[in-house]
Amino acid sequence: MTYQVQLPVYQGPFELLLDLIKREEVSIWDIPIARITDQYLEYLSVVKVLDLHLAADFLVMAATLIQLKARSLLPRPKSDAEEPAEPDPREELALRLLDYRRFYLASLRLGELLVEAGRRFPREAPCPKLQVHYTRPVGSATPELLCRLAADVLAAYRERQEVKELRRISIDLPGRMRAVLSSLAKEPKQFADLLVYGRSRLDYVVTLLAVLELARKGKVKVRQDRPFGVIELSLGSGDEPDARRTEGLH
Amino acid sequence: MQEELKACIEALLFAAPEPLSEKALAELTGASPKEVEAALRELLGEYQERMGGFLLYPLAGGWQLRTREEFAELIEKLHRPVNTTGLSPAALETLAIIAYKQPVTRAVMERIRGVRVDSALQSLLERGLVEEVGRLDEPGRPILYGTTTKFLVHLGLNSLDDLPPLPEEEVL
Amino acid sequence: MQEELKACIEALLFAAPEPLSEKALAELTGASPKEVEAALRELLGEYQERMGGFLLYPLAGGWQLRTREEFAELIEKLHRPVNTTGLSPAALETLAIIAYKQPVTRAVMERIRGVRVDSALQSLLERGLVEEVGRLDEPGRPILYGTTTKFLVHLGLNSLDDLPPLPEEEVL
Repeated sequence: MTYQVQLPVYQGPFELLLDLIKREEVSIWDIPIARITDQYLEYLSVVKVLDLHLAADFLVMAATLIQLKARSLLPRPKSDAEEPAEPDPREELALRLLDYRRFYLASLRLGELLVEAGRRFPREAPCPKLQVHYTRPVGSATPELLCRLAADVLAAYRERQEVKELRRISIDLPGRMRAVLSSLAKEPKQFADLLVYGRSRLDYVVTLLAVLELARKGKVKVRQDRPFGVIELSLGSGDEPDARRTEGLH
Repeated sequence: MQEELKACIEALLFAAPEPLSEKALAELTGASPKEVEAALRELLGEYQERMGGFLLYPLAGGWQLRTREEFAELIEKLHRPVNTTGLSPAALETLAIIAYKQPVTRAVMERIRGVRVDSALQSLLERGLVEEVGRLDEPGRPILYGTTTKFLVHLGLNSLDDLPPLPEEEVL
Repeated sequence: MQEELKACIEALLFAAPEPLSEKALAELTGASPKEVEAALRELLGEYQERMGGFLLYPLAGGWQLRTREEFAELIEKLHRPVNTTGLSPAALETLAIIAYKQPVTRAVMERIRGVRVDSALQSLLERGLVEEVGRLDEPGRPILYGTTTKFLVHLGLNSLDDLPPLPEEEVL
């Protein structure tokens, strides 16, 4: 048996977050991360986001929130007075939310203006003999300028084609496994650190698969203290990773 | 009431792309044909009296607002603006692609530029710098575009052979 | 003379497909900017007084004759495609960012909205509300977008300065 629930539609993760914060009646500067994260994930689990791109964008925010939540649950390391305080990620999130909200509000006003102005109609009868004569139709353009533009545009096109090719190659698991090992060889990391913001979902998936495969082979140790907690990664006691060997050669 | 109906009719005549019949005006305003006729007659008289920029003319079984004949030359000037504005960056890029890859379809231009070229192409067509030169023998028979004589004239070129050559590697 | 100039200006405004600036009106009629301004002021007053079907509105740095708002529903009956201005909330949000931060790259829009803007941007480009205005001098030379004159006209604005002020970054 399923319940039909009327869910509001959000244009993006920020709109959803702002709505949750408003409903909780809390300050944007003091977001109860744990509670808001749970509600955010709950919304995502109930609603089916059909647009795959949009779904990915919602998930990226979910990952950020989970990271924040984990951080808020962990005991804070004693801060060394000497060390400069690292930027509070909660504050950064609040700033981005506020910035988004300004444009969100402005967009509502622009929508009203469009409707208001749309109520006044210009004449639409086609004017007889409507033939525009441009005295200088190309402006100050020269053949040389056109040549340069064509060369630039075609070069950019060629690069895009090449990038497409590269992408296809870069999604190889062994390559990503080597990259993960060489990254961990420097120092242990959190799983989230391996995910570069803005990359494709496929990229995230490949990273996840690489970590799982390495864990299976015992080359990487994975630790998570609690559900949704931070996933800590470090080099395993298994085979010596390639990355180290090559580093040793230098 | 009569004033209100006159304003309604004037708004409709003003906005309509074609002459409107009395029947259509009656339907749109909900007034009776008699009322519409009376309102139109009053409007005709008013426009004659004030001698503004336009008058009401009977046309194709309907009525249309049109500028007075005396202003024909003035309005022609309007459509012949001394337009010295250059092309937008988007239009210039599109023109460059057409110049070097003609005859070329819109799809190819969009693939190369990575964005739609509708408005850029439109502005080039309006300026008479490019034109349709045929159709590709493919499903959908897409239009092929090429540059015009006007293009050559305005760029000071004798023929397309006088275009500066592209660097080697960009000759796809 | 003044009456004749008023009629000329009315004819031009009536026939022009877009708002006309006072400068353009002066050039077209051969009158001085002062005379044009005075004639426009008189026309404005006359239209207000007679309360016909249309009024004179300042738009995009010029002037345009448009039907009075009260007749919107009536004229919608006339135009078969009822509403073509319905932008999606996503497109409106993107439009707001472009309007207030122009010239602006797609990356900045996506950073502020937290989502991809491809389809929203595409629909704004197709409607001619925004356009490419150049490229940023950075790796990849990303395209910069800005609003068009059509944007001003469709929002009933005289210039970008007339945009409602962007809300302050106040605390929720």
